[in-house]
Amino acid sequence: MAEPMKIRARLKGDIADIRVLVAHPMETGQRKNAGGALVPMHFIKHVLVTHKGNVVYDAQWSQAVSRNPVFAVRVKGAKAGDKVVVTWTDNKDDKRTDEAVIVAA
Amino acid sequence: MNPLRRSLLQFAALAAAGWLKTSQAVAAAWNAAGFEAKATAEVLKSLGASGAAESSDIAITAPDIAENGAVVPIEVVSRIPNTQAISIIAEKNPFPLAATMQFANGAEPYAYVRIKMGQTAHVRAIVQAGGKFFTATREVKITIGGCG
Amino acid sequence: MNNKTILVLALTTATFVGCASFPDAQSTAKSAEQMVAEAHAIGTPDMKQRTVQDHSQRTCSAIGGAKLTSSQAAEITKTARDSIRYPSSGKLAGDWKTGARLTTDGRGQRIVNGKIEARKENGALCINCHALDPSDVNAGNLGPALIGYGKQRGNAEAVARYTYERIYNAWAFMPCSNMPRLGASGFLTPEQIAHVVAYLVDPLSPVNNSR
Amino acid sequence: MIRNVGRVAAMATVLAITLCPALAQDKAGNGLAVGRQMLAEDNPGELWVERGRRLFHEKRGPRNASLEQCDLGEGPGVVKGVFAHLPRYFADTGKVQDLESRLLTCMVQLQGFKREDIIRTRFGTLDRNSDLEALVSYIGAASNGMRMNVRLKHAQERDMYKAGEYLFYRRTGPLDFACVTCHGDSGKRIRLQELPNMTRAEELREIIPTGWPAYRGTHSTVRTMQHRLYDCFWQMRLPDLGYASDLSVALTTYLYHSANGGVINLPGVRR
Repeated sequence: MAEPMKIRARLKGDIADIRVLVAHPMETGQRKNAGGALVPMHFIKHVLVTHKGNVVYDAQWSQAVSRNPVFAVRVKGAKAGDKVVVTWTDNKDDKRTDEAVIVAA
Repeated sequence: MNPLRRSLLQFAALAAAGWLKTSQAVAAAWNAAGFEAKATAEVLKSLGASGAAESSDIAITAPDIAENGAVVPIEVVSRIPNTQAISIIAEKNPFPLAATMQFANGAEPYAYVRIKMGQTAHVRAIVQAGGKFFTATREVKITIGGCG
Repeated sequence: MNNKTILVLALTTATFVGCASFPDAQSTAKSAEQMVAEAHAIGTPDMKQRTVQDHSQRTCSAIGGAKLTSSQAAEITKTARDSIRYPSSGKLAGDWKTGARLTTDGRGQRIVNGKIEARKENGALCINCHALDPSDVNAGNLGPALIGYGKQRGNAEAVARYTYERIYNAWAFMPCSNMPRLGASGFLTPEQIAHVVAYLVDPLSPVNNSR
Repeated sequence: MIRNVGRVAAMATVLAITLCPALAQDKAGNGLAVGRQMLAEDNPGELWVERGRRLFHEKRGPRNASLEQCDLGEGPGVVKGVFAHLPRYFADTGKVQDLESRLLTCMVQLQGFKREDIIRTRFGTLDRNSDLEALVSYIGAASNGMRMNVRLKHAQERDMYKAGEYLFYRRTGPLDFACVTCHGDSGKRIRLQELPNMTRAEELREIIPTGWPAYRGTHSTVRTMQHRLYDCFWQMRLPDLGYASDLSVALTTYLYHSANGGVINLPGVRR
C-alpha cells in the first residue's frame, strides 16, 4: 500500500507554493536487487493537482524522476483555506490521493 | 487549441463527470513516444517541438555540480506569456525526456522536480506557449567516482 | 581520629557522590579496550586483528593528540625506517599511467558482513586527501596539495627514493602523521608505490604537466 | 549485504553512479552550494517521520503491542525531549543506551520482536524499508527546537563519555585511522565530502543536532547515527561495527555531550 504524501501548501502573496514529497521507489527497470534479480520498472507516470476542484497541474513523468520524488506547483489567485488535492498514478496502476489546505506563510 | 491543452481539459471534464477512472484517463495521455525516445531530437519531435526557438525568458535553476546524480533538483521558470507546458530533458540519459508539466487554471509557469542523471549533460527545458515552442539549456556536471 | 577528621571525610565522600567524577585514565583505557574487543561480532580472527593496536599506533593515540617525547618520536621513526622494503626490480619510479589510475582509486580491504571486498588490488587512496592533477576537482585536502610535485623537486633518483619511502611509511619522516603507513601495512605493494612515485615525479604526468 | 545499499542505490540511477561522488576544490564550492540548498529545502526524511509516527503507535510484533509503554528516558510513550538527553543510563537494563539501543530493548521486551531480526533489518535497502530508521526519525523530530543536553549524571554515563573520548583518538587498522584522523581539523574534506571538526564544540553543536538521523540522497533513505558510525568503521577498514555495541554508544555519548547547547532540527539532509 502506498504511503501518504506529505503536502505543504503555503501562501506567498496571492501565489500558493505547493511542495509535495512522495514515497515511491521509481524503479528504472535496470537495478538488480540484493539477490541479483532485475527489479521491474515501477514508476509514477502521472501526477494531477487540483485547486478548489480545478485541475491546475497535470504532469507526466518517466522513470528518470528520482526515488522518493519531490515536486512543486505554484498557483496564482489562491487563498488561505483553499483545498489542494494531489493524485499520482504509477505504471502498475497503483495510485494515491492526498489533500492539504493552503495556509498563510 | 493545442493537443496537450485539449487532452487536459477533456480529462478534467471526464473525471468531473465520473465517466472515467483517473488511471485510464491519465494513461491515455502519457507521451510514450517521447518517454521511450533515446535521443533528444526524437523527444522534440514527439512533443512537436523540433523547431523550438532558443529563449532567454526561460530560467533553469540547477546545480552546476551535482554531488549525487540520483537526485538532481531542476527548477524551470518561464516568463513567456501563455506558457502551457514545460518539459525537462536530460540530454545524455538513455531516455532523455524526464517529465512534462502542463499548467491550467492559474498555475504559474513553474516546474520543480528532482531527476536522475547518468552523467554530466545539458538539461534542456522546452516551453510550450501559445502553440509555439521555446527552449533553453543548462549544463549540470555529475560527480562520478569511487568512494574514498 | 577526632571529630573534625571524620567530618572532613564525610564531606569528601559526599562530594564524590554528588559531583561528576570521571574515571581515571587507566580504568577508562581498560573498559574502552574491552568495548573494542566486543564491538565486532562477525568476521574472521584476521579481521579482528585489525582492531588490535601495534606499539606505534598506541603511542600515536593520546587523547587530545599525540605530543611525543623525543624518545617516543625516535622509536616510532626507527620502527618505521626498519619497515621499508623496496621493489625487487630496484626501480623506485614505475609507470606513471598505472600510478594515475591507482591515485584515484579509493577502494580495497573494506569489510562488509564479515567479507573483504573483492578487488584485484587495493587502490592507493591518494586523491582522498591530496590534490594531484589540477584538472581533477575531486581531490580532498586532508593532506597537502601535491600539484607540481616533480616540477618543483625534479625526478632525480634521490627524489624518487625519498618519495617512495615517504609513501611506504610516512611515520619514518613524521611520527604519528595522519598519513597511513601504506607500504608497511601491506596495503600497497612496493611495485604499486613505485607507480605512484612515477605519477608524482614524471614530467609527463598531469601532476607536473598541467595544461 | 547491508553495505551494498549504496551500490544498489547507484544502480537505481539510469546509469550506474557510484556511491561517493566526488568533486570539489574550493572553486567548486559555489557550484555545489545551489544543489545542496535545493536539496535541503524539501526533505523526504519527513516521510520517514510520518511512517515512524504510525509505527510507534501501531500494535505490532508477536505481542501485538505499540511502543506507547516504551520509556525512552522521559517516561513511557514520551518522545518529546528524548533526543536531547540521550544517551543516558537506564536502570532496567543497567546500561547506558543511545536512542537505537533503547528502541531495540523496547521492541524486544514490549513487542516481542527477535533482537537478531531487528538487527538484520536495521538499515534500509532499496528493496526493504527499515522500521528503526523511521522510528528514529519520528523520535528525533519530536525534540525539534530543543537544545542538546546530555547530562552525564550517572557514573556509568561518565564512564561512557570517557571511553568515547579515548576511542575517538584510538588509531588502529591497516590505515592507522582514528576518528580524529578525519575529524580533528576544520575546513577539511575527504574528496568532496566536508568533514566536521569534532574536537570543536562549535562545529559539533551545528552538526550533531541536525543529523543523524538524516535523509541521505545517495542512499535514498534516512540514516541514523549507528549507521554513520558503521559506515566510518567500514571506511577505516575495520570489521562490521556491532549495532548498539558499547563502543558505538560510548562514541555517541562523547560526541553528543560535546554538542550540548546545539539546537535540534531533525531529520537532517545529507549527501
